[in-house]
Formats: sequence, structure tokens, C-alpha cells
Amino acid sequence: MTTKTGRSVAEMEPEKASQSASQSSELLLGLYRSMLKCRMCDEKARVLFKQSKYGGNFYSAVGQEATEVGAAYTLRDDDWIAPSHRDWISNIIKGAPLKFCYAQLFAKATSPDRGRSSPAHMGYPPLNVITPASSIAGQLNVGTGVALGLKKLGRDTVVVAFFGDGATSIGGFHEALNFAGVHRLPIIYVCQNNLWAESVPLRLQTAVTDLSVKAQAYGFPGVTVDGNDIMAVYDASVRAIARARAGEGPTLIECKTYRWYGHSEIDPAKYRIKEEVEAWKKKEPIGRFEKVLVEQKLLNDQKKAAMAAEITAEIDEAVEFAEKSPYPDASEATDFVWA
Amino acid sequence: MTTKTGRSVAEMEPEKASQSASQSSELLLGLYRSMLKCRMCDEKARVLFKQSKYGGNFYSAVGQEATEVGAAYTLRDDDWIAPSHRDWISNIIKGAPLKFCYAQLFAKATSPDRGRSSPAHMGYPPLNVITPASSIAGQLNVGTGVALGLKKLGRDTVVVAFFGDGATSIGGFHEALNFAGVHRLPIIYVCQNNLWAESVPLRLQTAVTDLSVKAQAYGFPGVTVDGNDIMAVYDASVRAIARARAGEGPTLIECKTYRWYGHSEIDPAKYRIKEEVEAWKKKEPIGRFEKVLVEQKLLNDQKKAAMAAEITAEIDEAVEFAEKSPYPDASEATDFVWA
Amino acid sequence: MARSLNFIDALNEALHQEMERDERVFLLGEDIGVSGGVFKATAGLYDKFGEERVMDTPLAEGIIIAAAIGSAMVGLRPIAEIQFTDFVTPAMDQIIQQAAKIRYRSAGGFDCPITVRICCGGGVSGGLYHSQENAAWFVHEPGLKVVMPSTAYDAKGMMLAAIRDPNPVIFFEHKKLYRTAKGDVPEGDYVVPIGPVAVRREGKDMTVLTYGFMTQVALDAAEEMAKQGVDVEVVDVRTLNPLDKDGILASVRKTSKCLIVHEDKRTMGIGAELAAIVAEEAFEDLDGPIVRITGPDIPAIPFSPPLEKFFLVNKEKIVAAMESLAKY
Amino acid sequence: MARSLNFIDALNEALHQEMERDERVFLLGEDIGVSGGVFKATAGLYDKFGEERVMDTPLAEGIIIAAAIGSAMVGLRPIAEIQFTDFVTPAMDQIIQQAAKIRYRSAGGFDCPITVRICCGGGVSGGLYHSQENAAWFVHEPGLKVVMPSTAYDAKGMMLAAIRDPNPVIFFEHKKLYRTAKGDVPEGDYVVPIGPVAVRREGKDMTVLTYGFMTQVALDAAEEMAKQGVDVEVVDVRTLNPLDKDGILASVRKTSKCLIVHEDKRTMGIGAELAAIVAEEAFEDLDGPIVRITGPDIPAIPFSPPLEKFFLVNKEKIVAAMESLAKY
Ligand SMILES: Cc1ncc(C[n+]2csc(CCOP(=O)(O)OP(=O)(O)O)c2C)c(N)n1
Ligand SMILES: Cc1ncc(C[n+]2csc(CCOP(=O)(O)OP(=O)(O)O)c2C)c(N)n1
Ligand SMILES: [Mg+2]
Ligand SMILES: [Mg+2]
Repeated sequence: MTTKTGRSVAEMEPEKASQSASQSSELLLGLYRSMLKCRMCDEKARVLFKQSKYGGNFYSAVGQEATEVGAAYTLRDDDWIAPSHRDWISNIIKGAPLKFCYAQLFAKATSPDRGRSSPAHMGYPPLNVITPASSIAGQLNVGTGVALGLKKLGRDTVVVAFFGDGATSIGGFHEALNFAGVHRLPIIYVCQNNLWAESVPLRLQTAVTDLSVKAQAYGFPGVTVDGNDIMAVYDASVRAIARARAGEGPTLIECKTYRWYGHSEIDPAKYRIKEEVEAWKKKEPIGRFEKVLVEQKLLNDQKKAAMAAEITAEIDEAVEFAEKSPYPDASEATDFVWA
Repeated sequence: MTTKTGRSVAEMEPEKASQSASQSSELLLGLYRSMLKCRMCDEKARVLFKQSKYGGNFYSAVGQEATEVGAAYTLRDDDWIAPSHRDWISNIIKGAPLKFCYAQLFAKATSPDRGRSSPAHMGYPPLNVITPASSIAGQLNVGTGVALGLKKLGRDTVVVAFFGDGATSIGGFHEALNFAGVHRLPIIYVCQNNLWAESVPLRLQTAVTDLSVKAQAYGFPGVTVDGNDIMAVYDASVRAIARARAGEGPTLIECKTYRWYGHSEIDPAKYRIKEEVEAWKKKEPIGRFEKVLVEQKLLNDQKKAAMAAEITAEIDEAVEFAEKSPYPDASEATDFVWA
Repeated sequence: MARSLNFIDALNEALHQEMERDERVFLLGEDIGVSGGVFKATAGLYDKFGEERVMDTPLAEGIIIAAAIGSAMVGLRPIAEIQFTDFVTPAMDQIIQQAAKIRYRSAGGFDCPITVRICCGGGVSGGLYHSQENAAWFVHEPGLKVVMPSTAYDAKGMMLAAIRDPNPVIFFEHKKLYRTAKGDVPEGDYVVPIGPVAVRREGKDMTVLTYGFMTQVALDAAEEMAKQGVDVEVVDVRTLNPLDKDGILASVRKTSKCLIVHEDKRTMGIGAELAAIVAEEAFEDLDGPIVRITGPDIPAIPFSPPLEKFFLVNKEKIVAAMESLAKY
Repeated sequence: MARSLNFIDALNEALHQEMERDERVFLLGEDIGVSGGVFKATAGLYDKFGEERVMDTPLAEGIIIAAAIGSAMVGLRPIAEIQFTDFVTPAMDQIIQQAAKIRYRSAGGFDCPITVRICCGGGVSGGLYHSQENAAWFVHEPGLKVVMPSTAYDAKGMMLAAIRDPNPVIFFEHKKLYRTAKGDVPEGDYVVPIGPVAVRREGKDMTVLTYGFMTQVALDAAEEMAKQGVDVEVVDVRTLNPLDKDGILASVRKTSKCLIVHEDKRTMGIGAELAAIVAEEAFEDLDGPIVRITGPDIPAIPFSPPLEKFFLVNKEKIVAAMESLAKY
């Protein structure tokens, strides 16, 4: 079967998550829980949008959790994330309190940006998550600048920058990666190749198949991993982060993954064929990883339910906080223009 | 010996020009004559600048003639050239009358742009040489657009776009080549890697050694050739042009070459070490090719002198034309703003 | 025959008809093809004309514009879309240094008949990066034409004019107009010339210079003032570059008072140039200061509803300004 | 102690001193290191501070600005150079969408204390792509500060102010001033605050609002007018964003006449905003129209000497305008 992106689904088929026997059960459960939390928070965000609890738009990352969690899970508080529009959950992974994440969606005065940015464009300054602009690839450029600064300061801190397949076409991507290559900056470029940029399929975005080859133009390693295999993403990221911390420079990690839903909550995504969506749903990261954990007897239905209940409670509390928070006062609109 | 660019000169040493026995003597002499003409015209342009016959600046291509001639020699009248600041001679190769080339330097009313652009930024619309802006890589973008148009029109016409090593760092380079890759456009990207972008050495421009690897990011062939070996450039270009005409898409040709003089006539180029310059002068393209032609008995001192005399006469006439031409009238400044 | 159409349907019709009429015309941009555009401005065109003439491009605004420029130079008539004006900044080099200057720098050797459609404007919860205007930058650039229609009729007629214009035309579409500006639109071919202002409401007491979505808001305010016995003339400066000085000055000379209204931020907004023209050339006709009602000087329209509301110009703000100007 | 220094040497001294004083400061740009810059503004710095603090970058203006932004966000004080303002367009996305908005969009969570040095201006045979001004675009963007000094004294003092300013400051340097504007410059540390205008010549009959290289030309014209008994006040609007409205208005209210002079093209040049402010807030004080003397509306300054001369504002053009304005 050939998808609209021109590649066969079978070709991309990763059947089940890889096992890393050497990893501690704490880590494995932690990764699982983080993915589950992301999924549940994201689905809740979608529901809230559909209920018109907030306006603007939301860009769901459901289906891409392994990429986000695998790449960011081991980051320290002082490490940086440079997120894009689909990475609201990266704040959650980094440890931002959920109440602020929902306050952001609701554009309340309690949100980290006091209601300025669009719902999904969240940053969290206390944990070095850069408030994103919408401009595609902007975060790669600014994130690369942060990496330069960190290197100059002699820190062993790193930057993880997220972006999509579409972002690889714009000049900013090129300038950032080239600069990082020349200066061997401590940054990990995590491309979430979900085969589509809004309605534009990969074949109209690029003539190459694996976006990781682009690293060759910049003189640093590029790897392609199954982005729905949490351990594959995790392993590649841990290596890349170690490289970066050691001053050995950047890595480009292409994670092949898929977004379940439309580009945003107002996109019915009619440009994708049903078979493609279904095939990818079968390969979704959480269920796959669950099987591994169950096999290893680390997880069972009871534990899972308890976990979900805990997360639900946390989400409910956060949403309540957000709902009850006031909107910023109109007079605040002129604050923070100049320092 | 290691140069400031961090690569050994020996490593790059191409000793003598390759021989293409199969080529007709007419072609070989034509290539030689074209290079000689470019060299003489360029040196004359430098002299005229030093004599303050015109202002602004001039960017000499002396040393890079094999790249320019090898790439553009076989182009048809209806083919396009997208030149940059150092490619004034590409107009000459394409067949623009010399008198217009010097009128351009003198910014006279008889220049193709009636004195608007800077001296070296010459285009020649009747032969599809695009008047360049200074903005680096602009010609790659516009040239790629022309290639798209030509493809849409179903023509077998091609575009040759010239640029330097420095131009490979800017976003416009990336966007152009990526787009051309997706649409398999009839364009040949000729990178004149002369190891320096003004005073910036290659090691601060990119972490890679061969710029042709960058084509891998775009899904089309990239080749590196000895840019001072006319037949190497010629062969690679002929292949790339044939590919483009046949609808098979773009090629990136990296020509390793060297500019003898400063970035421009006002640059003493103190950032380069003497040994590097001397080593490259020894490998200069015209003398090397001359040896081959003399060996093959296609050229001797007499023939050479006759050729030079012919060219000198042509130049003198052209310079006289330019000198005698009037400046544009001040009132013309507001012409050609809107059509 | 004319029917009532939405602004966006009028635009869409113009694209359909011109692509049928002139096979040199093609479209390129992000998501304009299969999906028909974020706002459906290009709906139906992909199915009708195929992917050669309705091209979904890579996500790279610079090459979208450059691909248009280059193909225009070989005789085609490209229409490029920038999805939101907030994303025109990556294409500035191509628009400013190439499109605006290629004809000038080649002394007419190369022309650049491209149309660049750009969606702009606030009031739809777009937030900082889906509400900008940015037209002012392009008004600073001779060689470009810049238009921003305010009615469905003009949307179609100016689009046809733009495509046929031998210059690069930046065609701004205020997103709030897409489905609120409904009006009579002839079925056939017609052109609304790029250049002249349109006097949307004649009046003798005061001139309002405005454009885009604000035209409607200013008209509402003018009706309100009519009740107070103040007769306001509303001038829709639908061509922003080059400006129709004569049209602007004629109205101000008649009414002797000038109010300028735009949604964009105040400082260096297009109102600045309008005010400067009037202050220089109609000074002796003026009975009062030239007043600007505009967005505030903050980087862009923030998302949160109270903040967005603070930014936007509305009828009340305009009426208040009209009332005090009327007192002169 | 003060000595007489060229504008460019004053700048260079500011960079030397601030880099010594504050180790967070570093420079980045094309050809600023080993070669010391196209105009030698950064001469000597590479030898003194090494390639970590004086970085020759790849040829890519976007990442030059972004590298500055990001490192400012982690506490450094970068000074980025754009070699010519003609080449700032590839960096527009970074300047407009990132630098101008990062503080606003994060509600102060991230700051952007960068300085962007940009060489601008005509009159040195630079042609279409080495003579542009382009400052007007940045005046439209709250969140940015924009300055353009006109004296050697200000060059040093405003550079020190810019580096220490917690905001992104776009620092325009008119290339014609580099070696023509010579003046007393204190050896030690001093700051010329970003904000206030400088009245360069007091006068009672007419105000000239100008900036950059034109300040000197306007002063020459004012001397000429003094011979005719017209006493011209010359106001150097050296901070272009945010504008010092009070300083501007105070002068115009005093003289009741306003002439605006700039080298840049007329339409949507900075003179537009200056005129609009005066027309709105000092209307009742005005005795005559607000006149602009500016470059013509052509895409950029052409190269050929007669064409360049046609573009440039000179003393004669200013005097002629002053003479007719004096008649009101
Ligand atoms: C410079 C710029 N151009 C266009 C857009 C509009 N836009 C937002 S997301 C998007 C597609 C992004 O695709 P991709 O990079 O693959 O990320 P994904 O949405 O698939 O996660 C586009 C075109 C933008 N935000 N910025
Ligand atoms: C966008 C842009 N930035 C900077 C410049 C200034 N500039 C002109 S040529 C040049 C160096 C070009 O180097 P390269 O591409 O290697 O070409 P070469 O001069 O070596 O032939 C620079 C920085 C420019 N013209 N355009
Ligand atoms: Mg994608
Ligand atoms: Mg070079």
C-alpha cells in the first residue's frame, strides 16, 4: 500500500517497541507515565477547545508522545527546550505545573505569559522552556543562539529544539544547523517527521526520504529513528545529549511519527487517506510500550488505572485553577513592551 | 603546509589540467580563448578602477576563469545565467558585446541598466543574464524561479547560477536548492569555492570539507571538481546541463578555485598568507591549459600573441566606447520604478 | 449580472476566472492546493486546474516569492500566497531586494508581474502571530504596488487588476472581511483600477481616511455621527502604494478636517504617511489637527480577549474622536 | 579628557572600553574579526579579545541576529553587525518576530539585550545595494529601540547606552559620517541616553527635524539662512524609536514652523511619522505647512553619479525649502 506521501506504509512499519533490558524499571515506568500524562493532557486540551472553553486554536501532539518524551525526559532543570506550535506538552515533560499549562490555554492572567501568546504557544521561563513564536523554525534559530551562549558561559547545559518536517525547508533551519555545526554547539535538533506540514505531504516538501541526511550538510551526525518507539528515541537522545554536554556538538535526530488528528483542531485533515491514519494509529507509541511493560511485568491493568486516575485528578485540579483564574486586565496590554 | 582554511595545500593540489583527447581542437581553443579574454578583460577592469575611471568597486575573478568558462561555455542564447558580484565576466562568456560590459563599469547611459547597478553587478537581458542584486544568494532564488518558469513553459532551456562558498550559509541557498530538488528543475548550481568569503575562511563558514555534499540534503547529485581545470569543469557542466535539459533535474557542482586578488579592489586581503596565494597562483587555470594545448600542438607563442592582440583591440575599442558614452541624465533616475 | 457574494468568494471567483482566461496564471503557496487554503480562498482551484497550476509549496516563504519572481520574468503570471502576513518576514529579502527592484535595476530589462496575496489583520483571536498587518513596510518601497480592498466588489475587481498589472502587487486581505463583507459582485469580468481611492460615503464636515476592515467600522461611526448632525466623508484608501494623493487631498480640502483610522499600530503606521501628505499639501485648508485613531504601540495583538479588545479600534473609539474633531 | 575623534574611532573606542569593562560583551558578524570590518569599525578588537569574543560568522544574517538573541537570553551582551542595511532583509524574521517580541510574548520571562550595528546611507557611490536606509521599518516595531547618532560624541555615548540597554537596540551608523563627523570625545566612560532629541542649533523662526548625516547638512543650511536673517532651530532626532515626542513638540511649538529633512525616500520615511506627530499635537501652533525634504520615491539610490546626485538631499535643496517656508 502506498500512502499519499509516496512511501509504503509497510516500509515504515516498526512493529513493536524495542526493549532496553538494561534500563531500570523506574525509568521505564517513568517514560510510560510521562507519555500517558502527555496524551491525557493533550486529549483534555482538545476537549476543552471543542467545548469552547478557550479560543484561538490548538495543535494536538497525540500520537507523537514518544518523540517528545523520549527526547526531553532526561533533561535537567537548567537545560533548555525550544518548542514549536505542537509542543505544548514539552512544558509538561520539563516539569511545568499543569495549572500553568491550562492557564496558558485559557489565556488567563496566571499563565506564564499573562495571556499574550496563543494557547498552544507556551513557554515556561523558570524551567528554560522558550516561549515560542509561531514563525516556523524561529525556535531553531533562537535555540541555537542559546546554545552559543551556554557554550560561551562554559556550562554543560544543553538545548533540545523541536520542529516538524515542514520546518526543514525554510532558510532558518539551514542557518541554525550550519552555525551550530561550525561552532559545535550543545544542541539537539529533534525533527518530528509526521509526514505532513498542514496539508502538504513530504514529497512536496523535500526530495529526500530520510530527513536526517540533512545533517551531512552541516558536518555533524544525523540519525533517523522510529519516533513511535520510546526507547529508540530515548536512546538516540541520551547519546546526543551526552555528546552535547561533552562539547562534541550537535546532533540531528529525525523521529518518524504521525499526528492522529488534523493539523489543528479546526482542520478536518481530509487530505490524508483513512488507511494511512489507521495504519499509524496501530503503531502508536503508548500502546506499543505498554505491551513491553506488561510482558516485563512492570505494568498491569490495575497499576495503569491508578496512574490514569492520578493524572486525571491532577488535570481536573489544573483546569479548575485555569477556569477560576482571572483574565489579565486590559491595561496590562501595554506592559512588557520595553524593559 | 596548512593554510588558514585548515586544509593542506598539497591535499588540494591538482597538478595539470586533464586532457580530453576526444574533444575537438575548435572546442579546446575556444575554451582557451574564452578564458584568456575573461582574464584580459578582468585585468583591464582592475586597471581602469585603479585609474579612477569609475567609482564604486570591482570584484575580480582572476584565477577563477576555468570555473566561469567551463560552466557557461556551451550555453545557448536562450539559456539563462544568474550571476553574482564576481561574475561580470559571465556576461562576456554569454556573448554580451564588450562595449556594454565596459559601459556598465563606467555606469554610462549605454550600459544595459543605464547606470543603475554597481559596476560589477551586470546583467544582460537580451541574452538572459539576470541583472544581479548584491544580496548574496538572491540570484539562486530568482534563478530557481526562472527554472520553474522554463519547466512550466515546457522549454528545454536551462539556468546556470553562480555563487561562492559564503553563499552556501544563507537561508536563501537552502530554500532554492530544496525547491529545485522537489520539482527537478533545469538548473545547475555552480559554487565557486575560493576558500574565502571576504575575510572569512571556509572553516568558519561550514563544518564540511566538500560543499558538494550539501546536494544530498536536496536529493540531487553534487560533485566536486578541480575548478582550475577547465576540462574538469567543462565535463561536469556538460553532463549537468544535459541532465537539466532532459528534465532530470538540478546538479550542484562545487569548483575548488581561488581568487588571486582581494575580495574587491579595495581589499588588500591581509587575512590570507602569502604561501597560500602563491600555491594557488601556480595552479592557475590558463597557464595549465596552455601547456596541454601546446603539447597537443594546438597552440604556440605566435598564435597566442595573435589571440591576445585581437582581444586587446576589442577591449580598447570597448573602453573607448564606454568612455565616450554619456552619463544618464539625472531626470532618468525616476524611470523604470513602476511599469 | 451581479449577485451578493462574500469577500472571499469574490476573490475565489476572480482566481477561477482569470486562470480560465489566461493560462499563464498559476498559484503557489502553502496549503493552497488540496486543502484550498486556510480560509478556503483557493477552494476548488486544485481540482479544476491540477497541481501544476495550483502548487502546494515547501514551507519556505522566500522561495515562494522567488519562484514567483523568476517565473514572472519568463512570461508567466504567478500568484503567490503568504499564509499570514506574520510570516512574510522570511520573504522580505525577496520582496524588497528582488521584486521591488528588479525592473529598476535592469532599466526595464526584466519585469516582475507577480501578485502576492497576504492575509492580515486582527479581531479573530489570532494572537501575536496571526493578527499582524505589516503593510506599512511595503508602502515604503517604490516599485511595489500595495492594495487592500474592503468590499467584495473590490476584492474581485482589484484581484483581476493585480494579476494583469505589470508590476509586483502585494494584495492584502483582511481576514475579518472574508465572511463579513458581503456585497454585489458582477458575474463577469471587470477591473477595479489600482490607484484611485473610493469615497464610500460623501460628507461635508469631516474626512475619514481609512482602508481595509476599518472602512466598515468607520462607516458605522459615520452613521452614528449623522444622527448628531455631523456629515462625515469616508474615503477608502484601497491602494496604499502608490497613494492617490489627489483623491486624498480633494476630500480633505472639501471638508477641512481629517481623521485617520487604521487597525495597525500607530507609530509609522500608514496613517503617518497619510497625515504627512495632508499636513504638507492641504495645510491651509485644515480647520483642526489631523487625528489618528489606531492600534496602540505594542509589538502585536495579544491573544487574551481583554488584551485583544484593548488593541482593536472599534466604533466607539472612532465616534469619540469624531466628536472632539467636530468641535473645531 | 576629550580629544577630537572621527565618528568611527569614537565607536571603536566604545567597543574597546565596554568589552574591557564587561566580559559578557561579545561581537559577531561578517568580516568584523581578522579584517576589522569593511569600514574598520571593529579594528583591533580581534587582536585584543580573540576569536571567542570577536566572531567572524557565516554569511547568514538571520543566524547572526538569532545567535545574538539567544545568547542575550542566557545573560550575555552580544553586539551583532549587519554589514550593510541593504542586507538586513534576510534577518527581518529574527529582528521583527523574535527580538522585538520575545519580552512581550513571554511577559518579561525572557529579555533580549542585544545591540545590532547596521551601516546605512548613501553618498559614497554605494549604488542600489550599499546605500539604503531602511530604518523606518524598525520604527514601526515597538519592542525595538532604534538610534542613529550624528556626532562622534554621540557615537560613543549612545553605543555605550545601547550595549547597556536591556532592550534590543538597532544602532544605525551612516557610513558618510564615519570619517567626516569629527568632534570632541571624552576618553572615559559616559553615556548619551537613548530617548531625548538633541537641539544642535537653537533658533526661533523655524524647526528642522532631522537625524543622522542630514543633521550636518541641515546645520549648514541653517547657517546660510542666518545670513538671510532667518533663525533656524535644528533638532537631531537621534533616537528614532521610541520617539521623543516632547522634545520634538517643544521645538515646533516654539518656532511654529516645521521642516523635516531626511535622506531616505519620502513615502513612509521616518519624516511621515514626525509630520504626523506634529500635525496632530502641535497643529494650533503651526504657521505653515509641514514640509518634507527627502529622497525621491525610487527603489534605492542608483549608482551612476548623476543619478546618485539626483537622489541625495543637499544644502541647496534644504535652503530652497527653508526660504519658501520662511515666507509663511
Ligand atoms: C514561517 C511560517 N510559515 C507558515 C506558517 C504556518 N504554519 C504553521 S504550522 C505549519 C506546518 C508545519 O509543519 P511541520 O513543520 O511539519 O510541523 P507539524 O505541524 O507537522 O508538527 C505551517 C505552514 C508558520 N507558522 N510560519
Ligand atoms: C546578504 C548579504 N550579506 C552580506 C553581503 C556582503 N558581501 C558581499 S560578497 C560577500 C562574501 C561572499 O563570499 P562568497 O560567497 O564566498 O563569494 P566570493 O566573494 O568569494 O566570490 C559578502 C559578505 C551581501 N552582499 N549580501
Ligand atoms: Mg509535520
Ligand atoms: Mg568565496
